Amino acid sequence: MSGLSKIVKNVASVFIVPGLIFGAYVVAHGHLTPGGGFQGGTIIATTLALLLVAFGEKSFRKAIGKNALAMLESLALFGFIGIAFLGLQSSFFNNFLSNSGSLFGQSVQFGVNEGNINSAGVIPLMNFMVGIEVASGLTIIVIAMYSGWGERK
Amino acid sequence: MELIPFLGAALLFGIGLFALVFKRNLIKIAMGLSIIDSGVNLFLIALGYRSNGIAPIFTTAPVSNAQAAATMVLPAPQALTLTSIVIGLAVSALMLSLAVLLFKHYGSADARKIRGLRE
Amino acid sequence: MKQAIKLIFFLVFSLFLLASVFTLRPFGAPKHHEMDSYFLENGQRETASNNIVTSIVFDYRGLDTLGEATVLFSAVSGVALLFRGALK
Amino acid sequence: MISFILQHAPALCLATPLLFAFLTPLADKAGSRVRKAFVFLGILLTALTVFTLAQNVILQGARVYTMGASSPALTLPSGMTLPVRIILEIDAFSALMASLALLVAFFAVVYSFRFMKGNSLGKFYSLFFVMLAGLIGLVFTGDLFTLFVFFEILSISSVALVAYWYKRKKSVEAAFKYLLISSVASLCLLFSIGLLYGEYGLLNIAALAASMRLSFVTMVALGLLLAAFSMKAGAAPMHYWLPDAYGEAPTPITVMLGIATLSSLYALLRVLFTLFGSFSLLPVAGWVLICLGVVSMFVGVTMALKQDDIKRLIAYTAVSQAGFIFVGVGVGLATINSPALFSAFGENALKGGLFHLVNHGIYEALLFFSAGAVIYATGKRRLSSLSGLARKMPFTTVFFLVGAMAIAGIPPMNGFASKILIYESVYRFNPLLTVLALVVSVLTAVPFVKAFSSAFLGPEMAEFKKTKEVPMGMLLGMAVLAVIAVLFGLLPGLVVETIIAPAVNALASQAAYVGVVL
Repeated sequence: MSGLSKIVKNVASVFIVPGLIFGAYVVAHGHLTPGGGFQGGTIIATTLALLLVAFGEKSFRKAIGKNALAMLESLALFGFIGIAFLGLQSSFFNNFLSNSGSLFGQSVQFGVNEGNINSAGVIPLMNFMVGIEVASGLTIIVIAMYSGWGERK
Repeated sequence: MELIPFLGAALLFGIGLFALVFKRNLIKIAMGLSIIDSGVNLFLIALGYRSNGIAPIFTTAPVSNAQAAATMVLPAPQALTLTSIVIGLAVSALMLSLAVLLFKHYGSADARKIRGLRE
Repeated sequence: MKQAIKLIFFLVFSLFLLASVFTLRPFGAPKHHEMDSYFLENGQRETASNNIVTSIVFDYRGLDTLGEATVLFSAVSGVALLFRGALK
Repeated sequence: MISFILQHAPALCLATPLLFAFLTPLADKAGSRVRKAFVFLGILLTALTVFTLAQNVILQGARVYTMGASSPALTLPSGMTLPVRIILEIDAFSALMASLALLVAFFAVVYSFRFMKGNSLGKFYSLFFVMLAGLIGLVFTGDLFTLFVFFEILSISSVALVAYWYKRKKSVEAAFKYLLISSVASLCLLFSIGLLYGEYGLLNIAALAASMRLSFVTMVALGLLLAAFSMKAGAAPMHYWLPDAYGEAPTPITVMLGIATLSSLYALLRVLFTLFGSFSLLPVAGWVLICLGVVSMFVGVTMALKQDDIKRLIAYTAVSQAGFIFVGVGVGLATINSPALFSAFGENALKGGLFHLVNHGIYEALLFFSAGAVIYATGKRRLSSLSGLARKMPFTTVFFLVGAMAIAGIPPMNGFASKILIYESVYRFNPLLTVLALVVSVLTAVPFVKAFSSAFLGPEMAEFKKTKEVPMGMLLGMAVLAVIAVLFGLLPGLVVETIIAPAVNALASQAAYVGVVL
């Protein structure tokens, strides 16, 4: 399996960068616009699935290691629950960064506004973690269903 | 007229249940489950709708501040639906993997031929 | 015989669902929305997030989201476990 | 430090297993010794936190924990009369269930260190921790939607674990059935959550219970919840997934599945007693439980009689024992609306039901552990191909005998103590039920006499010449559980007073549960 025809490969390589950027955009603006970690992560995973189908399994695995994906998933989840742990000063899952003035800490008044990306406290961080987790997790599922997850013979 | 979304949700649930009860193909059973899932998601999302409402997002929303809270649709069911969609995805991924493995083991996706446990 | 039982079960169950849906409040006019009004009125100020749904998903109901990420994690582990044998 | 842990214990109980679940794949990279130590640390920490919290709750009453609020005790935001955040609520019944789960899970982990072999154990333990977190979350949550999420976590992780031996046809088939049933159950649960949300605009169990009114939609929601949880608790018409999944899962997972089934029963009771506790129709629901229980008792025991596979035999008797719990609890539920009847015998029936639930969790784990030990030592699971193991495996024989006596309700064991409580109180409700229960109890002994005599007694077979007793790690769990089974049987009064009665009070008084939140 060395991938599909040259046309498909070229089209896929045209799509890959905008796809990843769009996914990252959706993840990063989860607290301002419709979207968030799950949606953006799914977009990234879809782009990676396109890559897998177009270029075939071998070249895909050369570019993105299996272990790296699994590690990334675990670490992202660890980051997610770690952020939740950091709120333990008041309670688990407390949004300790919002309205604090530090990172993502600018406060927002009630009402319609233009949107400020430097707001919402831990929400963008959690979105980021969930985005990585969903992207790597769904890619693992796609690879496992496409060609198995075990050692290759 | 007032009821169409709820009715649609119940009908989707019914269609999915029909597939679960009467279909024998593993893939069709998985599809039935996904249809039930969609029905339940539609039901949840429909519960939060307000007539002529807008999405509960304040970024450049087409509404005045005083009107906002009364015009926006209820946000909680949307959050619940997001959760339930991801769970549905996880269930169908696992179920399809099991179906693939069963097909490999038994050489058939027919539930009547898969009876290793019903000697 | 078995088919008949299945059919009766299916019909009764569907009828119950339909009946419950018919007696539910009308579409588009929620009766009780105290909790949701709280989110709409205070969510933006409390969490500083413009998107109220996101503020519910990650702040007010954060545990659900952790659970949802865990469900995805266990499905991924499960699929990887099931396909751990080399397919070819 | 201690007071900090105690203050945040409900969240920590949930977060610790999740944390270890996420990190086990990383620890796995460092080799099997590191993984074992890491997993042991994880289960130890979780167990300590849960036992500390449980002791605290049983002594000092129900606890709440508001996720993400500025203080965990702040259930209502300022100016609101309704909770908006997720609230964990731990009363004596949840504490009891969580301690039971952790007791069994701890020994299941120790057992699995010797029992499980292979090279994908990192994922196995990671899923094990996810399952444990699902169990704890299911019994701790005070929010309906979180209940659904943890219900799904529990079922998805346990499905993946049932199919762990994916090369066996039967394992995959059992996992598929189990996944189908649990997904249908959880979708019914979700639909009824939607109905209740549409009717009351709330998700918190306590707040919903306070505003519950009688209406058709609420009744349908009650029916769906009853169907969903009794499906997952292995009640009779939908029990067929249970022996398959129990029989085909790796033994440590079978034991955990037993606890998972009991926690679905917990969710059912929580919903019936707490969420719908002010309904005048509860006696009807009680009779439904009694009918499910009687059918389960008979179906389970008759199917057990013709089983040849040792684990399936135990699984079918587990179905029939769950029937006893249903009957005891059903009688309690049927009388809860009339205080005179409830204090006369309903409360005792409820005590008997919950006591039997705990005992069932213990002797079922004991029996599955010893069946797993036989399979581990001989590699065979058919009773017809086993013989004369008593001399080769004396400890396992004794532990199996203790478990079998407990499940059949023979005097010095815990099963007898709880069954006698059920018989006495149910007799005053309806004598016929007691007669039926007695018949089933006697019948339960038959498959175990058969299993015991064919596996452990009889002539020694040549092929078992080299069979040895299983290693210490596997015996340890069985020994502790057997001691507990005997102790609970010898001191039933003390046990009922100290741990069962607070749970019964917590379950029967809806107002107390609601009062902690609102």
